[in-house]
Amino acid sequence: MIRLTFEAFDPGALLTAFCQGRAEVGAVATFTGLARAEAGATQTLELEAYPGFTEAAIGKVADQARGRFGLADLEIVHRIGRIAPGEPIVFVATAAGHRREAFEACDFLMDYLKSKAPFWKKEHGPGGPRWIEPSDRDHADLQRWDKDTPP
Amino acid sequence: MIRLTFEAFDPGALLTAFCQGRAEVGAVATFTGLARAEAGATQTLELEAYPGFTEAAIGKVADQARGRFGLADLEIVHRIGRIAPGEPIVFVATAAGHRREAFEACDFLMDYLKSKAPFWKKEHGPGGPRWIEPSDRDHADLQRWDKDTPP
Amino acid sequence: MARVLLFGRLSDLAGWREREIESPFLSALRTRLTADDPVLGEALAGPGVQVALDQVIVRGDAPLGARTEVAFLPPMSGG
Amino acid sequence: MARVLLFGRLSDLAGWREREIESPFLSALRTRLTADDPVLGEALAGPGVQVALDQVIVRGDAPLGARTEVAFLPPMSGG
Repeated sequence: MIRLTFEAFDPGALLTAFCQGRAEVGAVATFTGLARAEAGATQTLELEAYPGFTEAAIGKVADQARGRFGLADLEIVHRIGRIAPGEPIVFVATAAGHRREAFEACDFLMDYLKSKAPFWKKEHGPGGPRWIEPSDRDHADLQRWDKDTPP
Repeated sequence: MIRLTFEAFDPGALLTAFCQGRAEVGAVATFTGLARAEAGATQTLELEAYPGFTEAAIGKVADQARGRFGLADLEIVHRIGRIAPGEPIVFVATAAGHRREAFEACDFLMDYLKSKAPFWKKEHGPGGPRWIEPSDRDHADLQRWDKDTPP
Repeated sequence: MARVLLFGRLSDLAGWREREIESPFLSALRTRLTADDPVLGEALAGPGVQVALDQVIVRGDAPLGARTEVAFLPPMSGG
Repeated sequence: MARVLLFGRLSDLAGWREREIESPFLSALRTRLTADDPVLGEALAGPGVQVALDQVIVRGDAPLGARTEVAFLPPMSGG
């Protein structure tokens, strides 16, 4: 399931639900991204999505992850709108037969979500609002997955 | 925090608590291992620990992970005793400034917990109880971390 | 009437997020937007800005239907 | 009296998990356990079986104090 939400969400509640009834799965990996205060530099983060387009783009990469890592299931919840420091921005859960696939799929999905997914990000700090572009590290992380991708 | 428990636990409740008040952290990775039914081959899993010794051994590796990956925090909860299919066996959470370190630390800790931690594992299946040794894959997974460990 | 959507810094720059504009082609729409607001027009043609028609990314010119949704997407930052 | 603990398959094999045994040395304790139960004695000397004295792994022989905890640990399986 892929979901965008303007409301604050609890990653723990999502994990509890995601683990229910999984007697044949074995491995569940999750990642939770929390808004950072950056020692006062960021007061609020604002994320914009393109409703429909953003979910569809994430859905395509989720399908890639399902196939590539043989996932039994996955869930992605992404916050949009204004997000206070310490609040969850993104939650990704992956379920697989073995932990390696669960970890790698979660990592792969996060690299995509953090650097390429159709979001536009603004930080509201003491110096006023500022649009953020993906970091060099985000791009480098994402390129790790390209070397063994079929052309 | 490292904890062994005879009681069933909810990984989601642990994640909720672990994410509280982390305005400066950014990245939380978790892994939850669930007991597999293996299509009826395993009815119950039984895990034995050596109280005190087991926590201390895990604690040493947790300290390595803290230093090696620069973790802000970590939590490990491991079930002992009899575990029914679908129930969580192990929960590991790691908090770091960037997702790469959080993922790698979680992966590293799980490789240790699954193959080397002081537990003894018995499966109670239709053919009676059977002691389990770590799989070749568990050993191979663990060796991934040795190549860049200082001697 | 095409429904024009601006995202990220583009809507901040333009001072609007959504507008109905009559235009038979994407190229004509760009000309019209540039005439109204040269700074926005330049930003829309800037590096990394993509255009989606009815949520599908297109390159170059394209005809616009009566109810086409035209979205201008600056470089995506990820979440 | 040393407090002897058996873990994993060793306790299944012996039919007990914990026993108080008087012995001045680990080697003497092994001899004693083997005399009582040769199958257990062989298993305790088997490949991969480690011994911890007061929760610290030791190799070879060692003296045992009046309240030393002696744990025989078969290969650890992980969780």
